[in-house]
Amino acid sequence: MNDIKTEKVPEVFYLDEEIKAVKEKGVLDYRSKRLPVWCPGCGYFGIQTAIVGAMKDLGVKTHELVVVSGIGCTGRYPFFVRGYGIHALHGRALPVATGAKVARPDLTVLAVTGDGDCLGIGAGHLPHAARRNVDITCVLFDNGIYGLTKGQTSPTTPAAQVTNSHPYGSPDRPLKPLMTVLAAGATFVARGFAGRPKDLRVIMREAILHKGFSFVHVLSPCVTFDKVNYLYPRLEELVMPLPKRHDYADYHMAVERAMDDELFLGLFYKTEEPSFSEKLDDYAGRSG
Amino acid sequence: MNDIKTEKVPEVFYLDEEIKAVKEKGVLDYRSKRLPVWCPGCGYFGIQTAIVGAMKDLGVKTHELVVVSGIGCTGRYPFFVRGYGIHALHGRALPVATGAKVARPDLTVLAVTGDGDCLGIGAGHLPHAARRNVDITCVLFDNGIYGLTKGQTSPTTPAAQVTNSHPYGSPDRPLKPLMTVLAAGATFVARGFAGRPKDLRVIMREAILHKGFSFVHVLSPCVTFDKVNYLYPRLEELVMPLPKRHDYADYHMAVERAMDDELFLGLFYKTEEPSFSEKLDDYAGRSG
Amino acid sequence: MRQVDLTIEICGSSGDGTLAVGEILVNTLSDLGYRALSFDVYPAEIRGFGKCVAHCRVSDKPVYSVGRSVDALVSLNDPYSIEQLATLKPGGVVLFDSWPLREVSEESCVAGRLGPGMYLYGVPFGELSQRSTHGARSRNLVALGAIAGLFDIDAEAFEAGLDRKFGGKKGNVAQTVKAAFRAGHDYVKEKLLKVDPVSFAVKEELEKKDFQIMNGNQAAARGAIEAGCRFYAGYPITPATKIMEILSAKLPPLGGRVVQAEDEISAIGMVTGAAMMGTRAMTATSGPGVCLMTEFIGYNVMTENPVVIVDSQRGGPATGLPTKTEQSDLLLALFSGNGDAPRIVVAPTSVEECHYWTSEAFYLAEKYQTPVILLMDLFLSTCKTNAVLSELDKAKLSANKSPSPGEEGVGRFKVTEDGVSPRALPGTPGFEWTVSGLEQNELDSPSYYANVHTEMTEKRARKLMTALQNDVPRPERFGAKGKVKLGVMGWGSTMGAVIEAVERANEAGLSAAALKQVVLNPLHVEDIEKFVDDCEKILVPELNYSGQFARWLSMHVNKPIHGLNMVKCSPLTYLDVLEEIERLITETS
Amino acid sequence: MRQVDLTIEICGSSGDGTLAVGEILVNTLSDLGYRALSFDVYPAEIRGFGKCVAHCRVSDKPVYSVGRSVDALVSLNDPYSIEQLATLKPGGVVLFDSWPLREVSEESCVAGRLGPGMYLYGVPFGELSQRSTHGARSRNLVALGAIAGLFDIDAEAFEAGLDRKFGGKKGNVAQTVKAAFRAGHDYVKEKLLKVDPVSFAVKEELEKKDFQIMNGNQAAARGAIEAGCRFYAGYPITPATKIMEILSAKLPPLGGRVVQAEDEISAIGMVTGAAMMGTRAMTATSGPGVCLMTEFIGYNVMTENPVVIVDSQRGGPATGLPTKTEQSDLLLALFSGNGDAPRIVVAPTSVEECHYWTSEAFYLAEKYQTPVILLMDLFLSTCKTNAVLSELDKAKLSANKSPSPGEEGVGRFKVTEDGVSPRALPGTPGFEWTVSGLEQNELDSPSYYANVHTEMTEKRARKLMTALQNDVPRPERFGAKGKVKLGVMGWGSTMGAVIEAVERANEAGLSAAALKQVVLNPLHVEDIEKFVDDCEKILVPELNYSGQFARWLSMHVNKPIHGLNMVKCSPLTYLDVLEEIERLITETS
Ligand SMILES: Cc1ncc(C[n+]2csc(CCOP(=O)(O)OP(=O)(O)O)c2C)c(N)n1
Ligand SMILES: Cc1ncc(C[n+]2csc(CCOP(=O)(O)OP(=O)(O)O)c2C)c(N)n1
Ligand code: SF4
Ligand code: SF4
Ligand SMILES: [Mg+2]
Ligand SMILES: [Mg+2]
Repeated sequence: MNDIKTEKVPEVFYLDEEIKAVKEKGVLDYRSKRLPVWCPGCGYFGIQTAIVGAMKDLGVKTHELVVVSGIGCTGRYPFFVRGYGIHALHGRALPVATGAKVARPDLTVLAVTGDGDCLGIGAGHLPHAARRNVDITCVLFDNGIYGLTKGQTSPTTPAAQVTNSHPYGSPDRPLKPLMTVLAAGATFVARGFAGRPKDLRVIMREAILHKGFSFVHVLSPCVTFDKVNYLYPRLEELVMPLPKRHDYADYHMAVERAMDDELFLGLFYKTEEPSFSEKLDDYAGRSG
Repeated sequence: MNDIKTEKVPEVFYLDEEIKAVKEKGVLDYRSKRLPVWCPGCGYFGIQTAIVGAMKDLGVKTHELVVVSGIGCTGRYPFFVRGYGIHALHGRALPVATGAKVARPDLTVLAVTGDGDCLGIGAGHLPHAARRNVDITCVLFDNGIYGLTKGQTSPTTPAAQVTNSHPYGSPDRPLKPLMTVLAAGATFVARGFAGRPKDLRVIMREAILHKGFSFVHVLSPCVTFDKVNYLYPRLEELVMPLPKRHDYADYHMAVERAMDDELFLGLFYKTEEPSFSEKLDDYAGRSG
Repeated sequence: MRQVDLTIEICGSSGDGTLAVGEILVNTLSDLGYRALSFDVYPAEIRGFGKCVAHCRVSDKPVYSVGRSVDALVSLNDPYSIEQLATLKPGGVVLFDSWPLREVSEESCVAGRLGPGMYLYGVPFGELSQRSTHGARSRNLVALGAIAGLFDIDAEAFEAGLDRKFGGKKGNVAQTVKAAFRAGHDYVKEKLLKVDPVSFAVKEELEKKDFQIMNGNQAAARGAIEAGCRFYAGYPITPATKIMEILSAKLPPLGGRVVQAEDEISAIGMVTGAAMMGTRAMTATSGPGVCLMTEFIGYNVMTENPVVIVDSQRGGPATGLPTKTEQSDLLLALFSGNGDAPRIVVAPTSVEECHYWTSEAFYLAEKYQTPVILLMDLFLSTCKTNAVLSELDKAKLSANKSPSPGEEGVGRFKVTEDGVSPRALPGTPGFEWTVSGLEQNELDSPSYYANVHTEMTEKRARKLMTALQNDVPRPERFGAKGKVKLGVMGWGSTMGAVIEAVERANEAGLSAAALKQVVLNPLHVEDIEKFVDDCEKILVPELNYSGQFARWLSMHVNKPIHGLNMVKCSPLTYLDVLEEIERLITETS
Repeated sequence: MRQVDLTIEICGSSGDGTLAVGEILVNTLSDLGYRALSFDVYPAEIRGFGKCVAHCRVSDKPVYSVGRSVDALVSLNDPYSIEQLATLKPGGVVLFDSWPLREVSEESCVAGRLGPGMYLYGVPFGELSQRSTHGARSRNLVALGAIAGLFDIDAEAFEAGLDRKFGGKKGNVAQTVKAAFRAGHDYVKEKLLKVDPVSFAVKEELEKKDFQIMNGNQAAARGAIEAGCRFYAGYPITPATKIMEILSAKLPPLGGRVVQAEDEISAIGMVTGAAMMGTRAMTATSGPGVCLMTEFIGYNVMTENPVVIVDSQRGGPATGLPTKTEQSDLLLALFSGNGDAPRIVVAPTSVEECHYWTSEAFYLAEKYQTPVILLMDLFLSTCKTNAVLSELDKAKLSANKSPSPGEEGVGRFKVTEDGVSPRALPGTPGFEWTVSGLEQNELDSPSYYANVHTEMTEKRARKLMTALQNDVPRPERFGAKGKVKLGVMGWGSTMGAVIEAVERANEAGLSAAALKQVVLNPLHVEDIEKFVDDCEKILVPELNYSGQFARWLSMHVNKPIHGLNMVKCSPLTYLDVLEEIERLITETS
């Protein structure tokens, strides 16, 4: 039974031609040597592509990048990124990212988190990160399910859906993440779809550039544990861009659209307010 | 130094004439023998009067009443009520109340909680209690300050206010509790003012009657640690009843008014949905 | 002495149906009256790619631990199986696919890696699957047939089992699987010359009992249900999630309720509220979840509230090794929470005991108004065995000390001789109480007085002593009687390996004994002292680094303790312990 | 031997200015070169109503514990003071208000309750206040004057102190307070005939040092600032809140940042993130908060991240007794967190040590990449003393083991001989790492292999052994040398009482010694064993019920330990310990 005493598995490298081609474009600079362990077809690959693309667009330096995550399939993300990575505890990406950013305002800090991670166990931190306006980008990988633990109800699983933890269907009305952060006062609120990595790349770019708390809700299929809800074809039908007339400076309009059962994509809301670090600097100045 | 080895302090009874008079009206049946330890003038006395009044109006039996609280000046509330009282942990009134209600749907369960308790350390539980639509009444005693620990910033303290924990002023934008619960899908949402116990009594009555999660936000002065914000006279000026035309069945309208900086009082929102216990019963039936 | 004691491993890649073979093997052997234990190793990472091993140990007597060395290795994937060769016994058997579907390079073929004295049989699993079922997906069933044929297991019993399992499926699935099975079986019987000694044949008839094939999670869930648990709140976490999933299906029809909470704090909070109402209530989690529950554990000590908490341990610290077994939460279970917060801690040592002790936990919790922590671990949670469950005592279904009529106004924390206060349940008129995490006097008021705090602290400790006297079984001694050279004290899932090691040591003429207790707090200190006095040396083997049980024992015992501490990501085997026993006894003499 | 060792208590109701008298008394005595310690008892409930006691112990030598019996009791409120009489020494002095503002019924007048041999002086505090200040609010200052006059303390020193304190206020406040003071002083000098022996007069000149009057919270905050702590996140909780409040004011001007988090989990999470960036970071809380932090404590062990956590203990379990001191979180500090999670635990024994060891904690945390838990308690946090602070070693301000250039790609968890891995800070090109709560190999990848888990578990333990050798002071022995009848081992805030008790026992001819260590993990086990060998019996006094330090020691020591365990809601006194020393030694002989 002492079968597996010794690790000898070599580090895995991307080697095939296609990937070499990508490398030429520079985005592979933002990937670590580890091959993502996600299931083939998982939406997270699309999100990964988008984020990495945005990094490249912005020319973020890998040593000035801090990626913090919680626990879940989402949580593995920092292992696949080149940069300083913090795979924190379940639900705690935001506090750790906040501490990192306040300590080192010069670094780019990303918090990636799952629907269970962010809205379940981590639900207490989200409104506070938002209202502080900490200058981090929080990316919610929302697959409407607990992936890593193999298919239980998450806070965004639709009511009545049957999951491993609710064999008779979930009794709970799902949360609307955009409403949650808008209610708490987030200054940048957007939604993307893992199946449209190019659009998402643009959103991510804006989100990272935004000075303050930016929140990007990304719809993403879990191809392994969700066979009814966030399927690619179903999502393709459900999502739609925010109407042309949508004014992201209008808070009320943003709230209206976030309330909506339609899954709009795009920038819901954006406003400029001093970031947490700016406010703390300001106080430090006053105190000095 | 072993000065206080033995407790001999007798239990305190309400004895004076005025209170005898109240007793005749029956509401004192809902008070325990313990004299509240709140500071003279604390808004919580007004809330206490309103709750006790509502209990009387509804004829709740004291042995069928379960009052759960967290920690704080608010948290002491169960000690002053006649009924089964649970002074839980800081931030945890809602989970404990949920467990109690699911286990004993026949009892009336009240969760009383402070602004720090409910929106700070307990912030993760609030949206979930709301979206489950657990049939409990959650009363938020909001004094905009941490009372019991002697005057630190709370999640509802206005930005820039100087407190013991923020000598240079709080950097954080306050939360709007009504937005929080509306965003999460609460089915009964109202606001009262400790200075108007009669109106609050009416709200409390409705809230307790409501089948599902009812949330009552009560503005209440901390006369000891807040000398600038929630003062009686200031609140008297700031509060105003919801406009006549307000339609509590209209979710959008409720959200609009909750967003508002005006401190409207009254019933913001109410809708009928199956309560958590009803949903669980339903599933049990289906499963049987 | 056992008539049979064999360990078979089936090793393959995720798509190979490896674990299914193990399952059918155990089921069939169970039907035949064997006692079996199987433990699966599957890939630790998310996607199901990687090595799977079904490890099955089979005997005519009960089996409580995995086999240390393997008698027969069945390879569905040669590169992975080569890694497994390390634990194959000298003289062990390898059965491999001589017609694999994908080409296997010479150096990664298991056949080329055998040690001297090992027996090798090639069976064309792939080919036989193709021929018998017109497809390659039944290689695993061909292998199963080969196992039956080679090791003398009744083929009809397998076929009956396959009928039971696949009979209900549409199409002629059952026919197909049986054809594959038969192909493997017959090939072996007809084509191979058996030269190895591995055989399941028995001389004495095996006693067929009412076996229930289950793992520890299933056993615990069943114990809870039978003990009248009617409220469960939990949050998913490996390896405890299954308990919630089972109860979500089974409790509602019984009038019970299951709530998936938003986190572990909420889960234990809900359980706390439900238990305060008088409903038997439980949560199950693993180490990281227990960390989040510790404030509430202390709260339930303070409010004297009966909650049951299962901690299925996994490798730590922190998120640690979620898919590897370990016994490193003992000190957490004993000491978590601020202040002096005594609680009952129970560590079942087998699947059967997961059933019995989960049920007993509810009784103890209710009777003594205290949290009870059940320490399981990944191994116990997930290992399957054909268990013989004990009958539960119906009298224990209701154990609350209700106050007598006339006692109205008694308060919740009356100081009593046995430490247990009368406890009215909400809904009872005249007994309204208020409980709090603050220290309270007998009239429920918060109190900051030395006499009250002392009295109540004593009371909370005293009732556990009452429990010890009335309801905690005395430790059980195994192995040699009287004075011995070495005493071995184990706990939890590794106890089985300890007892077996001691028995084998005795057979080998070594003077050793073992002491077992399932309740780890409160402890029968006098019995332990007596045992320790009987032993020249003391050994405590456990799957953790810091010697947690040894540390706990050393608080009660004034003799140096030798620890055998392993954090090896796999279960303890009797041989691990036996080697240490030999070493320590040899040193002595 | 001490020239002076007096304990004075001023007792009143909340509005009486009781605690202010204590404060001025200590400040003045400090100016005069006395060493003083004051500990206030105030109402436990919310509203400020109720009994206040300012307890001041004064000597010519350093004082580390409260006085067991009181030499002089000054009553500003007779009913409350009657309760305090219980601890007045036979032959003690009572100074009461013979002209109180509210009528005091005969039976609740302190004068009527005196025991035989006590000295009673009445001074019309109320009247003198009225006369000297045209108001009654200065009764407390009249009492202060009376204290000065009766017990021979230099009145001018008081007046200088009053000038300093009130001189800045508008109006002639300083004049008024001095008038009240003078009135009390002169009344005593002129009207009273002193018959009692209580006096502060000293023969040998007192050495005036650079005293800093502060409590443990202030000292810890100062230690943190001086050690370069530049990030603090916290959540209010008695008795630790003040640390956050002090740092909120003081860190920003130094470029530091303070965040009030939404709860303790977030607080430690933020501290974790900041520390990972290389910023020295801390949080402070009490037991219930530590409970919520335990998952992160384990996480910081696993990620080898330097965080400093102050636990100012209070009565437990659960919410417990928030305003009463206790030492019952030791096992929590040592063992919280799942899995094997070793960390450094430090328990300062005095206000000075709160300063020194908080600063040292940052050094140890950074150098050994580990969480450090500082165990203070309500007593240490809130007792004021005129401390003599030690100079901190500037060299310790930077202790990170940075990787060398050329080591790029080294990973975060390189296995080294001393157990400490090179640690690049974010922002450094070429050293990008990823840390995780999962077990990781040397290349930062998650690993589930026995060799990696074992190696890393050993490494995490090994570096604490390195710390022990290089940076943990050896235990210090007090009292009789060589073999003794009784050895006393204490820890934390009660160590002062232990040492004093041992010294007094020696003076009384009893053979006793004490051993002190401030770092409770890792322990210098050999030194402890040696001490234990020197002692016939071992006594461990502590303010908890279960004997937590005794339990911890018993894991390292094979001798029975006698516990003196009190949960009495107030600090330990040397007399508590001395009595037990006497009992145990008498038993022996
Ligand atoms: C404290 C704690 N509780 C529970 C877990 C188990 N756990 C790991 S991931 C996870 C849920 C992940 O769901 P989500 O955040 O939606 O991420 P996904 O896997 O879907 O990407 C849970 C419950 C844990 N690691 N720690
Ligand atoms: C886990 C934990 N953290 C902190 C505390 C300390 N604490 C007690 S009450 C309180 C805040 C109370 O504020 P709020 O909820 O607004 O109630 P209020 O006193 O204002 O009524 C805090 C921080 C605690 N008891 N437990
Ligand atoms: S389990 Fe679901 S979320 Fe996780 S990697 Fe697989 S597809 Fe993606
Ligand atoms: S401190 Fe404030 S909230 Fe608390 S009882 Fe006093 S007035 Fe009320
Ligand atoms: Mg998810
Ligand atoms: Mg408040």
